[in-house]
Amino acid sequence: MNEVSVQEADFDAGAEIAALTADDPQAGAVASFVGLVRADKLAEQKVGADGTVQAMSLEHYPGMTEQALAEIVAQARGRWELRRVRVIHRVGRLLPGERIVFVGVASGHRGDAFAACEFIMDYLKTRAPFWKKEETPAGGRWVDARETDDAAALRWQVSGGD
Amino acid sequence: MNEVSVQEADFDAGAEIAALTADDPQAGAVASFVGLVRADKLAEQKVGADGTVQAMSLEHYPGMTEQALAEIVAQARGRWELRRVRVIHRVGRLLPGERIVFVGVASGHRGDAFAACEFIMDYLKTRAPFWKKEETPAGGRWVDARETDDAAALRWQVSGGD
Amino acid sequence: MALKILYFASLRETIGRGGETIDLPDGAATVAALRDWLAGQGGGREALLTAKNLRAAVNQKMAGMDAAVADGDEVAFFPPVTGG
Amino acid sequence: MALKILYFASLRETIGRGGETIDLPDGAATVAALRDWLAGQGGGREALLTAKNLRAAVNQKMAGMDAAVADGDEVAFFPPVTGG
Repeated sequence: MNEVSVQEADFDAGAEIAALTADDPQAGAVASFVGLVRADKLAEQKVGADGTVQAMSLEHYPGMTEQALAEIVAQARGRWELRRVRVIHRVGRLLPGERIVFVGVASGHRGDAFAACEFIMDYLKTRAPFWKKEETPAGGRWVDARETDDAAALRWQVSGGD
Repeated sequence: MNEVSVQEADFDAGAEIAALTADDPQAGAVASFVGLVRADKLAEQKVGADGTVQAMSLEHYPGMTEQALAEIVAQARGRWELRRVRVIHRVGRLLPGERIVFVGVASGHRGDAFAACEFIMDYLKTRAPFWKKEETPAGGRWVDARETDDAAALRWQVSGGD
Repeated sequence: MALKILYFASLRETIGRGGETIDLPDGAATVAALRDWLAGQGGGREALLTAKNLRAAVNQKMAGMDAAVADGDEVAFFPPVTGG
Repeated sequence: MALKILYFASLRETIGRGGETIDLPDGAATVAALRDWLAGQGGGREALLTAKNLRAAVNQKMAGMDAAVADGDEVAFFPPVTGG
Protein backbone atom coordinates (compact mmCIF):
# COMPACT_ATOMS: atom_id res chain seq x y z
CA MET A 1 0.00 0.00 0.00
CA ASN A 2 1.21 3.50 -0.80
CA GLU A 3 2.14 5.74 2.09
CA VAL A 4 0.77 8.86 0.36
CA SER A 5 -2.02 9.28 -2.17
CA VAL A 6 -3.35 12.29 -4.08
CA GLN A 7 -6.71 11.40 -5.56
CA GLU A 8 -10.13 12.65 -6.58
CA ALA A 9 -11.91 9.76 -4.89
CA ASP A 10 -13.19 9.82 -1.32
CA PHE A 11 -11.56 7.61 1.31
CA ASP A 12 -12.75 5.29 4.08
CA ALA A 13 -11.18 6.48 7.33
CA GLY A 14 -12.16 3.32 9.22
CA ALA A 15 -10.56 1.05 6.63
CA GLU A 16 -7.41 3.19 6.59
CA ILE A 17 -7.14 3.11 10.38
CA ALA A 18 -7.59 -0.67 10.41
CA ALA A 19 -4.96 -1.13 7.68
CA LEU A 20 -2.45 0.90 9.70
CA THR A 21 -2.21 -1.81 12.37
CA ALA A 22 -3.26 -5.02 10.60
CA ASP A 23 -0.83 -7.84 11.42
CA ASP A 24 1.55 -5.48 13.22
CA PRO A 25 1.99 -6.72 16.79
CA GLN A 26 3.97 -3.61 17.75
CA ALA A 27 1.26 -1.12 16.77
CA GLY A 28 -0.65 -0.17 19.89
CA ALA A 29 -1.73 3.35 19.02
CA VAL A 30 -3.23 5.07 15.99
CA ALA A 31 -3.72 8.82 15.90
CA SER A 32 -5.59 10.12 12.89
CA PHE A 33 -7.02 13.27 11.43
CA VAL A 34 -9.80 13.96 8.95
CA GLY A 35 -10.27 17.43 7.47
CA LEU A 36 -13.55 18.41 5.84
CA VAL A 37 -14.95 21.24 3.74
CA ARG A 38 -16.63 23.51 6.28
CA ALA A 39 -20.00 24.59 4.98
CA ASP A 40 -20.10 27.64 7.22
CA LYS A 41 -16.73 28.87 5.99
CA LEU A 42 -17.91 28.69 2.42
CA ALA A 43 -21.07 30.48 3.48
CA GLU A 44 -19.01 33.43 4.74
CA GLN A 45 -18.19 34.15 1.14
CA LYS A 46 -21.81 34.68 0.20
CA VAL A 47 -22.31 37.93 -1.58
CA GLY A 48 -26.03 38.27 -2.07
CA ALA A 49 -28.91 37.37 0.19
CA ASP A 50 -29.66 34.44 -2.07
CA GLY A 51 -26.03 33.35 -2.11
CA THR A 52 -25.91 29.66 -1.43
CA VAL A 53 -22.87 27.57 -0.66
CA GLN A 54 -21.45 26.21 -3.84
CA ALA A 55 -18.33 24.10 -3.57
CA MET A 56 -14.60 24.20 -3.37
CA SER A 57 -12.02 23.06 -5.87
CA LEU A 58 -8.56 21.87 -5.04
CA GLU A 59 -5.69 22.40 -7.48
CA HIS A 60 -2.28 20.82 -6.96
CA TYR A 61 1.14 20.47 -8.56
CA PRO A 62 1.17 16.93 -9.95
CA GLY A 63 4.48 15.22 -9.34
CA MET A 64 5.66 17.61 -6.68
CA THR A 65 2.67 16.95 -4.43
CA GLU A 66 3.43 13.29 -3.80
CA GLN A 67 7.12 14.09 -3.31
CA ALA A 68 6.36 16.86 -0.82
CA LEU A 69 4.03 14.62 1.19
CA ALA A 70 6.56 11.76 1.19
CA GLU A 71 9.24 14.17 2.41
CA ILE A 72 7.01 15.37 5.27
CA VAL A 73 6.36 11.76 6.31
CA ALA A 74 10.11 11.04 6.16
CA GLN A 75 10.77 13.99 8.47
CA ALA A 76 8.17 12.69 10.92
CA ARG A 77 9.87 9.28 10.88
CA GLY A 78 13.13 10.96 11.75
CA ARG A 79 11.62 12.61 14.81
CA TRP A 80 9.39 9.89 16.27
CA GLU A 81 9.26 6.11 16.42
CA LEU A 82 6.50 5.28 14.01
CA ARG A 83 5.01 2.15 12.51
CA ARG A 84 2.80 2.66 9.42
CA VAL A 85 1.82 6.12 8.19
CA ARG A 86 -0.88 7.03 5.67
CA VAL A 87 -1.63 10.38 4.04
CA ILE A 88 -4.48 10.89 1.56
CA HIS A 89 -5.31 14.28 0.04
CA ARG A 90 -8.17 14.79 -2.35
CA VAL A 91 -8.14 17.15 -5.34
CA GLY A 92 -10.85 18.36 -7.69
CA ARG A 93 -14.31 19.68 -6.81
CA LEU A 94 -15.53 19.07 -3.25
CA LEU A 95 -18.90 19.87 -1.71
CA PRO A 96 -19.52 21.21 1.80
CA GLY A 97 -19.13 18.45 4.38
CA GLU A 98 -16.94 16.32 2.11
CA ARG A 99 -13.66 14.90 3.37
CA ILE A 100 -10.50 16.60 2.08
CA VAL A 101 -7.59 15.00 3.88
CA PHE A 102 -6.69 11.95 5.99
CA VAL A 103 -3.55 11.52 8.06
CA GLY A 104 -3.12 8.36 10.10
CA VAL A 105 -0.09 7.39 12.17
CA ALA A 106 0.46 4.08 13.94
CA SER A 107 3.04 3.73 16.68
CA GLY A 108 3.85 1.68 19.73
CA HIS A 109 2.91 4.58 21.97
CA ARG A 110 0.28 7.27 21.76
CA GLY A 111 2.63 10.20 22.38
CA ASP A 112 4.59 9.51 19.19
CA ALA A 113 1.42 8.87 17.19
CA PHE A 114 -0.26 12.11 18.27
CA ALA A 115 2.83 14.27 17.76
CA ALA A 116 3.64 12.86 14.33
CA CYS A 117 0.03 13.13 13.13
CA GLU A 118 -0.21 16.79 14.12
CA PHE A 119 3.27 17.52 12.71
CA ILE A 120 2.34 16.01 9.35
CA MET A 121 -0.87 18.08 9.20
CA ASP A 122 0.95 21.29 10.13
CA TYR A 123 3.66 20.73 7.55
CA LEU A 124 1.16 19.64 4.89
CA LYS A 125 -0.74 22.89 5.45
CA THR A 126 2.34 25.00 4.71
CA ARG A 127 4.56 22.86 2.46
CA ALA A 128 2.44 20.66 0.21
CA PRO A 129 1.45 22.33 -3.09
CA PHE A 130 -2.34 22.41 -2.86
CA TRP A 131 -4.52 25.48 -3.46
CA LYS A 132 -8.17 25.86 -2.57
CA LYS A 133 -10.61 27.93 -4.59
CA GLU A 134 -14.10 28.59 -3.33
CA GLU A 135 -17.06 28.96 -5.65
CA THR A 136 -19.33 31.81 -4.64
CA PRO A 137 -22.32 33.40 -6.33
CA ALA A 138 -19.96 36.22 -7.27
CA GLY A 139 -17.47 33.84 -8.85
CA GLY A 140 -14.40 31.93 -7.79
CA ARG A 141 -12.22 33.10 -4.92
CA TRP A 142 -8.80 31.71 -4.03
CA VAL A 143 -8.47 30.98 -0.33
CA ASP A 144 -5.84 33.05 1.46
CA ALA A 145 -3.09 31.30 3.38
CA ARG A 146 -3.53 31.67 7.13
CA GLU A 147 -0.79 33.04 9.35
CA THR A 148 -1.91 30.65 12.09
CA ASP A 149 -0.86 27.78 9.82
CA ASP A 150 2.64 29.22 9.48
CA ALA A 151 2.81 29.59 13.24
CA ALA A 152 1.64 26.01 13.75
CA ALA A 153 4.37 24.68 11.46
CA LEU A 154 7.02 26.92 12.96
CA ARG A 155 6.51 25.65 16.49
CA TRP A 156 7.87 22.22 15.50
CA GLN A 157 11.21 23.88 14.72
CA VAL A 158 11.45 25.34 18.19
CA SER A 159 10.20 22.64 20.50
CA GLY A 160 9.81 19.62 18.21
CA GLY A 161 9.39 16.24 19.85
CA ASP A 162 12.97 15.06 19.98
CA MET B 1 -25.98 9.32 20.59
CA ASN B 2 -24.10 8.99 23.86
CA GLU B 3 -20.91 10.93 24.28
CA VAL B 4 -19.23 8.13 26.28
CA SER B 5 -19.74 4.36 26.18
CA VAL B 6 -18.26 1.50 28.18
CA GLN B 7 -18.97 -1.74 26.39
CA GLU B 8 -17.78 -5.26 25.61
CA ALA B 9 -18.53 -4.90 21.91
CA ASP B 10 -16.03 -3.72 19.34
CA PHE B 11 -16.54 -0.37 17.62
CA ASP B 12 -16.33 0.94 14.04
CA ALA B 13 -13.86 3.84 14.03
CA GLY B 14 -14.89 4.97 10.55
CA ALA B 15 -18.57 5.14 11.47
CA GLU B 16 -17.75 7.01 14.68
CA ILE B 17 -15.61 9.54 12.82
CA ALA B 18 -18.35 10.10 10.23
CA ALA B 19 -21.00 10.54 12.95
CA LEU B 20 -18.88 13.20 14.66
CA THR B 21 -19.38 15.63 11.76
CA ALA B 22 -22.61 14.50 10.10
CA ASP B 23 -24.89 17.49 9.44
CA ASP B 24 -22.60 19.84 11.34
CA PRO B 25 -21.52 22.64 8.99
CA GLN B 26 -19.07 24.00 11.58
CA ALA B 27 -17.08 20.79 11.98
CA GLY B 28 -14.02 21.00 9.77
CA ALA B 29 -11.60 18.84 11.74
CA VAL B 30 -11.73 15.46 13.45
CA ALA B 31 -8.82 14.17 15.50
CA SER B 32 -9.17 10.63 16.73
CA PHE B 33 -7.29 7.93 18.54
CA VAL B 34 -7.56 4.15 18.57
CA GLY B 35 -5.70 2.10 21.17
CA LEU B 36 -5.10 -1.62 20.64
CA VAL B 37 -3.86 -4.62 22.59
CA ARG B 38 -0.19 -4.87 21.66
CA ALA B 39 0.70 -8.45 20.96
CA ASP B 40 4.39 -7.88 21.59
CA LYS B 41 3.73 -6.33 24.99
CA LEU B 42 1.77 -9.35 26.06
CA ALA B 43 4.57 -11.50 24.70
CA GLU B 44 7.06 -9.80 27.05
CA GLN B 45 5.24 -11.52 29.88
CA LYS B 46 5.94 -14.97 28.53
CA VAL B 47 7.44 -17.16 31.16
CA GLY B 48 8.44 -20.35 29.39
CA ALA B 49 9.89 -20.92 25.97
CA ASP B 50 6.51 -22.25 24.90
CA GLY B 51 4.67 -19.30 26.42
CA THR B 52 2.26 -17.97 23.86
CA VAL B 53 0.34 -14.73 24.00
CA GLN B 54 -2.95 -15.29 25.66
CA ALA B 55 -5.21 -12.28 26.11
CA MET B 56 -5.95 -9.34 28.31
CA SER B 57 -8.97 -8.65 30.44
CA LEU B 58 -10.24 -5.22 31.38
CA GLU B 59 -12.02 -4.65 34.67
CA HIS B 60 -13.76 -1.38 35.50
CA TYR B 61 -15.85 0.31 38.18
CA PRO B 62 -19.39 0.30 36.79
CA GLY B 63 -21.15 3.57 37.42
CA MET B 64 -18.04 5.54 38.20
CA THR B 65 -16.43 4.79 34.83
CA GLU B 66 -19.04 6.59 32.73
CA GLN B 67 -19.05 9.50 35.18
CA ALA B 68 -15.25 9.82 35.12
CA LEU B 69 -15.17 9.78 31.31
CA ALA B 70 -17.97 12.36 31.08
CA GLU B 71 -16.09 14.58 33.53
CA ILE B 72 -12.91 14.34 31.43
CA VAL B 73 -14.85 15.33 28.31
CA ALA B 74 -16.43 18.24 30.20
CA GLN B 75 -12.97 19.46 31.18
CA ALA B 76 -11.85 19.28 27.56
CA ARG B 77 -14.90 21.32 26.52
CA GLY B 78 -13.91 23.95 29.07
CA ARG B 79 -10.44 24.28 27.55
CA TRP B 80 -11.05 24.10 23.82
CA GLU B 81 -13.80 24.97 21.35
CA LEU B 82 -15.20 21.60 20.44
CA ARG B 83 -18.12 20.29 18.42
CA ARG B 84 -19.03 16.61 19.02
CA VAL B 85 -16.88 14.31 21.16
CA ARG B 86 -17.03 10.52 21.41
CA VAL B 87 -15.27 8.18 23.85
CA ILE B 88 -15.65 4.40 23.73
CA HIS B 89 -13.78 2.07 26.09
CA ARG B 90 -14.12 -1.68 25.92
CA VAL B 91 -14.13 -4.02 28.92
CA GLY B 92 -13.92 -7.79 29.27
CA ARG B 93 -11.54 -10.17 27.52
CA LEU B 94 -9.57 -8.81 24.57
CA LEU B 95 -7.18 -10.61 22.23
CA PRO B 96 -3.90 -9.25 20.85
CA GLY B 97 -4.55 -6.74 18.07
CA GLU B 98 -8.08 -5.98 19.26
CA ARG B 99 -9.21 -2.39 19.71
CA ILE B 100 -9.50 -1.17 23.31
CA VAL B 101 -10.37 2.51 23.17
CA PHE B 102 -11.64 5.16 20.77
CA VAL B 103 -11.51 8.91 21.32
CA GLY B 104 -12.80 11.21 18.59
CA VAL B 105 -13.05 15.00 18.75
CA ALA B 106 -14.65 17.26 16.14
CA SER B 107 -13.90 20.95 16.04
CA GLY B 108 -13.85 23.90 13.70
CA HIS B 109 -10.06 23.89 13.73
CA ARG B 110 -7.48 21.15 13.88
CA GLY B 111 -5.47 22.62 16.76
CA ASP B 112 -8.39 22.33 19.17
CA ALA B 113 -9.30 18.86 17.92
CA PHE B 114 -5.76 17.50 18.33
CA ALA B 115 -5.20 19.02 21.76
CA ALA B 116 -8.53 17.88 23.17
CA CYS B 117 -8.14 14.35 21.79
CA GLU B 118 -4.71 13.92 23.36
CA PHE B 119 -5.86 15.54 26.61
CA ILE B 120 -8.80 13.14 26.88
CA MET B 121 -6.52 10.14 26.30
CA ASP B 122 -3.95 11.35 28.87
CA TYR B 123 -6.63 11.96 31.50
CA LEU B 124 -8.41 8.71 30.70
CA LYS B 125 -5.13 6.85 31.25
CA THR B 126 -4.74 8.26 34.76
CA ARG B 127 -8.28 9.06 35.97
CA ALA B 128 -10.77 6.59 34.52
CA PRO B 129 -11.23 3.45 36.65
CA PHE B 130 -10.09 0.68 34.32
CA TRP B 131 -7.58 -2.03 35.18
CA LYS B 132 -5.83 -4.36 32.75
CA LYS B 133 -4.88 -7.91 33.59
CA GLU B 134 -2.73 -9.95 31.26
CA GLU B 135 -3.10 -13.67 30.89
CA THR B 136 0.23 -15.44 30.77
CA PRO B 137 1.22 -19.09 30.80
CA ALA B 138 2.21 -18.51 34.45
CA GLY B 139 -1.19 -17.07 35.31
CA GLY B 140 -2.78 -13.66 35.45
CA ARG B 141 -0.71 -10.52 35.96
CA TRP B 142 -2.09 -7.07 36.69
CA VAL B 143 -0.51 -4.40 34.53
CA ASP B 144 1.47 -1.79 36.43
CA ALA B 145 0.61 1.86 36.03
CA ARG B 146 3.26 3.76 34.05
CA GLU B 147 4.94 6.87 35.36
CA THR B 148 5.06 8.23 31.82
CA ASP B 149 1.26 8.29 31.88
CA ASP B 150 1.27 10.42 35.03
CA ALA B 151 3.76 12.76 33.41
CA ALA B 152 1.62 13.00 30.26
CA ALA B 153 -1.45 13.97 32.28
CA LEU B 154 0.49 16.41 34.45
CA ARG B 155 1.79 18.43 31.54
CA TRP B 156 -1.76 19.67 30.80
CA GLN B 157 -1.82 21.33 34.21
CA VAL B 158 1.31 23.32 33.43
CA SER B 159 0.99 24.38 29.84
CA GLY B 160 -2.58 23.40 28.96
CA GLY B 161 -4.07 24.87 25.84
CA ASP B 162 -5.77 27.93 27.27
CA MET C 1 -21.85 5.03 60.24
CA ALA C 2 -22.87 2.62 57.47
CA LEU C 3 -20.56 2.53 54.45
CA LYS C 4 -20.48 0.54 51.25
CA ILE C 5 -16.90 -0.52 50.52
CA LEU C 6 -15.65 -1.68 47.09
CA TYR C 7 -12.31 -3.24 46.08
CA PHE C 8 -11.03 -3.48 42.51
CA ALA C 9 -8.37 -5.27 40.49
CA SER C 10 -5.41 -6.74 42.41
CA LEU C 11 -6.84 -5.44 45.68
CA ARG C 12 -10.13 -7.26 45.07
CA GLU C 13 -8.21 -10.48 44.45
CA THR C 14 -5.95 -10.10 47.48
CA ILE C 15 -8.80 -9.29 49.83
CA GLY C 16 -10.89 -12.00 48.22
CA ARG C 17 -14.06 -9.99 47.76
CA GLY C 18 -15.40 -7.20 45.58
CA GLY C 19 -16.93 -5.30 48.41
CA GLU C 20 -18.72 -5.29 51.73
CA THR C 21 -21.05 -3.23 53.85
CA ILE C 22 -19.54 -2.09 57.12
CA ASP C 23 -20.48 -0.11 60.19
CA LEU C 24 -17.62 2.24 60.92
CA PRO C 25 -17.28 3.37 64.56
CA ASP C 26 -17.76 7.09 65.04
CA GLY C 27 -14.66 9.21 64.94
CA ALA C 28 -12.97 7.90 61.85
CA ALA C 29 -14.21 10.33 59.21
CA THR C 30 -11.57 10.33 56.47
CA VAL C 31 -10.59 7.87 53.77
CA ALA C 32 -7.27 7.31 55.52
CA ALA C 33 -8.92 6.53 58.85
CA LEU C 34 -11.34 4.17 57.11
CA ARG C 35 -8.44 2.44 55.37
CA ASP C 36 -6.62 1.97 58.68
CA TRP C 37 -9.71 0.66 60.41
CA LEU C 38 -10.42 -1.80 57.60
CA ALA C 39 -6.80 -3.05 57.64
CA GLY C 40 -7.22 -3.70 61.36
CA GLN C 41 -10.10 -6.07 60.62
CA GLY C 42 -7.69 -8.55 59.00
CA GLY C 43 -8.92 -11.11 56.48
CA GLY C 44 -6.56 -9.90 53.76
CA ARG C 45 -7.56 -6.24 54.25
CA GLU C 46 -4.02 -5.55 55.52
CA ALA C 47 -3.28 -5.19 51.82
CA LEU C 48 -4.81 -1.71 52.06
CA LEU C 49 -1.72 -0.64 53.99
CA THR C 50 0.89 -2.45 51.90
CA ALA C 51 -0.59 -1.69 48.46
CA LYS C 52 1.68 0.54 46.42
CA ASN C 53 0.05 3.86 45.52
CA LEU C 54 -3.38 2.99 46.90
CA ARG C 55 -6.13 5.08 45.29
CA ALA C 56 -9.66 5.73 46.51
CA ALA C 57 -12.99 7.10 45.32
CA VAL C 58 -15.82 8.46 47.45
CA ASN C 59 -19.25 8.21 45.86
CA GLN C 60 -17.66 7.36 42.53
CA LYS C 61 -15.33 10.35 42.39
CA MET C 62 -11.56 10.13 42.83
CA ALA C 63 -10.68 11.20 46.37
CA GLY C 64 -7.52 11.81 48.34
CA MET C 65 -6.73 9.96 51.55
CA ASP C 66 -7.74 13.06 53.52
CA ALA C 67 -11.20 13.22 51.93
CA ALA C 68 -14.15 13.06 54.32
CA VAL C 69 -16.49 10.07 54.45
CA ALA C 70 -20.05 10.31 55.74
CA ASP C 71 -22.84 7.91 56.59
CA GLY C 72 -24.18 6.17 53.50
CA ASP C 73 -21.12 6.85 51.35
CA GLU C 74 -19.75 4.40 48.81
CA VAL C 75 -15.97 4.21 49.22
CA ALA C 76 -13.81 2.29 46.73
CA PHE C 77 -10.15 1.29 47.07
CA PHE C 78 -8.02 0.29 44.09
CA PRO C 79 -4.53 0.38 42.57
CA PRO C 80 -3.60 3.10 40.03
CA VAL C 81 -5.72 2.78 36.91
CA THR C 82 -4.32 1.18 33.75
CA GLY C 83 -6.99 1.61 31.08
CA GLY C 84 -6.74 3.10 27.61
CA MET D 1 19.46 28.17 -20.82
CA ALA D 2 16.22 26.26 -21.42
CA LEU D 3 13.77 26.21 -18.52
CA LYS D 4 10.31 24.78 -17.98
CA ILE D 5 8.17 27.32 -16.12
CA LEU D 6 4.91 26.47 -14.29
CA TYR D 7 2.30 28.75 -12.72
CA PHE D 8 -0.36 27.62 -10.24
CA ALA D 9 -3.61 28.83 -8.69
CA SER D 10 -4.28 32.58 -8.80
CA LEU D 11 -0.99 33.20 -10.57
CA ARG D 12 -1.92 30.74 -13.31
CA GLU D 13 -5.22 32.56 -13.81
CA THR D 14 -3.68 36.03 -13.81
CA ILE D 15 -0.94 35.10 -16.26
CA GLY D 16 -3.44 33.16 -18.33
CA ARG D 17 -1.39 30.01 -18.78
CA GLY D 18 -0.27 27.03 -16.73
CA GLY D 19 3.29 27.12 -17.94
CA GLU D 20 5.72 27.77 -20.74
CA THR D 21 9.15 26.80 -21.98
CA ILE D 22 11.60 29.67 -22.12
CA ASP D 23 15.16 30.35 -23.10
CA LEU D 24 16.70 32.43 -20.36
CA PRO D 25 19.66 34.66 -21.39
CA ASP D 26 22.89 33.72 -19.67
CA GLY D 27 23.69 35.51 -16.45
CA ALA D 28 20.39 35.23 -14.63
CA ALA D 29 20.96 32.15 -12.51
CA THR D 30 18.66 32.50 -9.47
CA VAL D 31 14.93 32.17 -8.95
CA ALA D 32 14.73 35.91 -8.21
CA ALA D 33 16.55 36.84 -11.43
CA LEU D 34 14.32 34.48 -13.39
CA ARG D 35 11.23 36.04 -11.80
CA ASP D 36 12.40 39.54 -12.74
CA TRP D 37 13.24 38.50 -16.29
CA LEU D 38 9.83 36.83 -16.74
CA ALA D 39 8.02 39.89 -15.36
CA GLY D 40 9.85 41.98 -17.94
CA GLN D 41 8.33 39.87 -20.72
CA GLY D 42 4.87 41.31 -19.95
CA GLY D 43 1.70 39.46 -20.91
CA GLY D 44 0.40 39.30 -17.33
CA ARG D 45 3.72 38.02 -15.97
CA GLU D 46 4.14 41.32 -14.09
CA ALA D 47 1.99 39.55 -11.49
CA LEU D 48 5.16 37.74 -10.41
CA LEU D 49 6.39 41.01 -8.92
CA THR D 50 3.11 42.15 -7.37
CA ALA D 51 1.98 38.76 -6.00
CA LYS D 52 1.87 38.75 -2.20
CA ASN D 53 4.27 36.19 -0.70
CA LEU D 54 5.29 34.62 -4.00
CA ARG D 55 6.60 31.08 -3.56
CA ALA D 56 8.70 28.96 -5.87
CA ALA D 57 9.86 25.41 -6.42
CA VAL D 58 12.87 24.24 -8.40
CA ASN D 59 12.61 20.73 -9.79
CA GLN D 60 9.56 20.10 -7.61
CA LYS D 61 11.17 21.11 -4.33
CA MET D 62 10.31 24.29 -2.42
CA ALA D 63 13.03 26.86 -3.08
CA GLY D 64 13.90 30.34 -1.86
CA MET D 65 14.23 33.30 -4.19
CA ASP D 66 18.01 33.00 -3.95
CA ALA D 67 18.04 29.37 -5.08
CA ALA D 68 20.08 28.61 -8.21
CA VAL D 69 18.49 27.59 -11.50
CA ALA D 70 20.31 25.63 -14.16
CA ASP D 71 19.70 24.57 -17.73
CA GLY D 72 16.85 22.05 -17.97
CA ASP D 73 15.32 22.92 -14.60
CA GLU D 74 11.59 22.97 -13.93
CA VAL D 75 10.75 26.15 -12.00
CA ALA D 76 7.27 26.74 -10.58
CA PHE D 77 5.80 29.96 -9.19
CA PHE D 78 2.70 30.01 -6.98
CA PRO D 79 1.00 31.72 -4.02
CA PRO D 80 1.31 30.27 -0.49
CA VAL D 81 -0.27 26.82 -0.32
CA THR D 82 -3.73 26.32 1.20
CA GLY D 83 -4.37 22.57 1.26
CA GLY D 84 -5.38 20.35 4.14
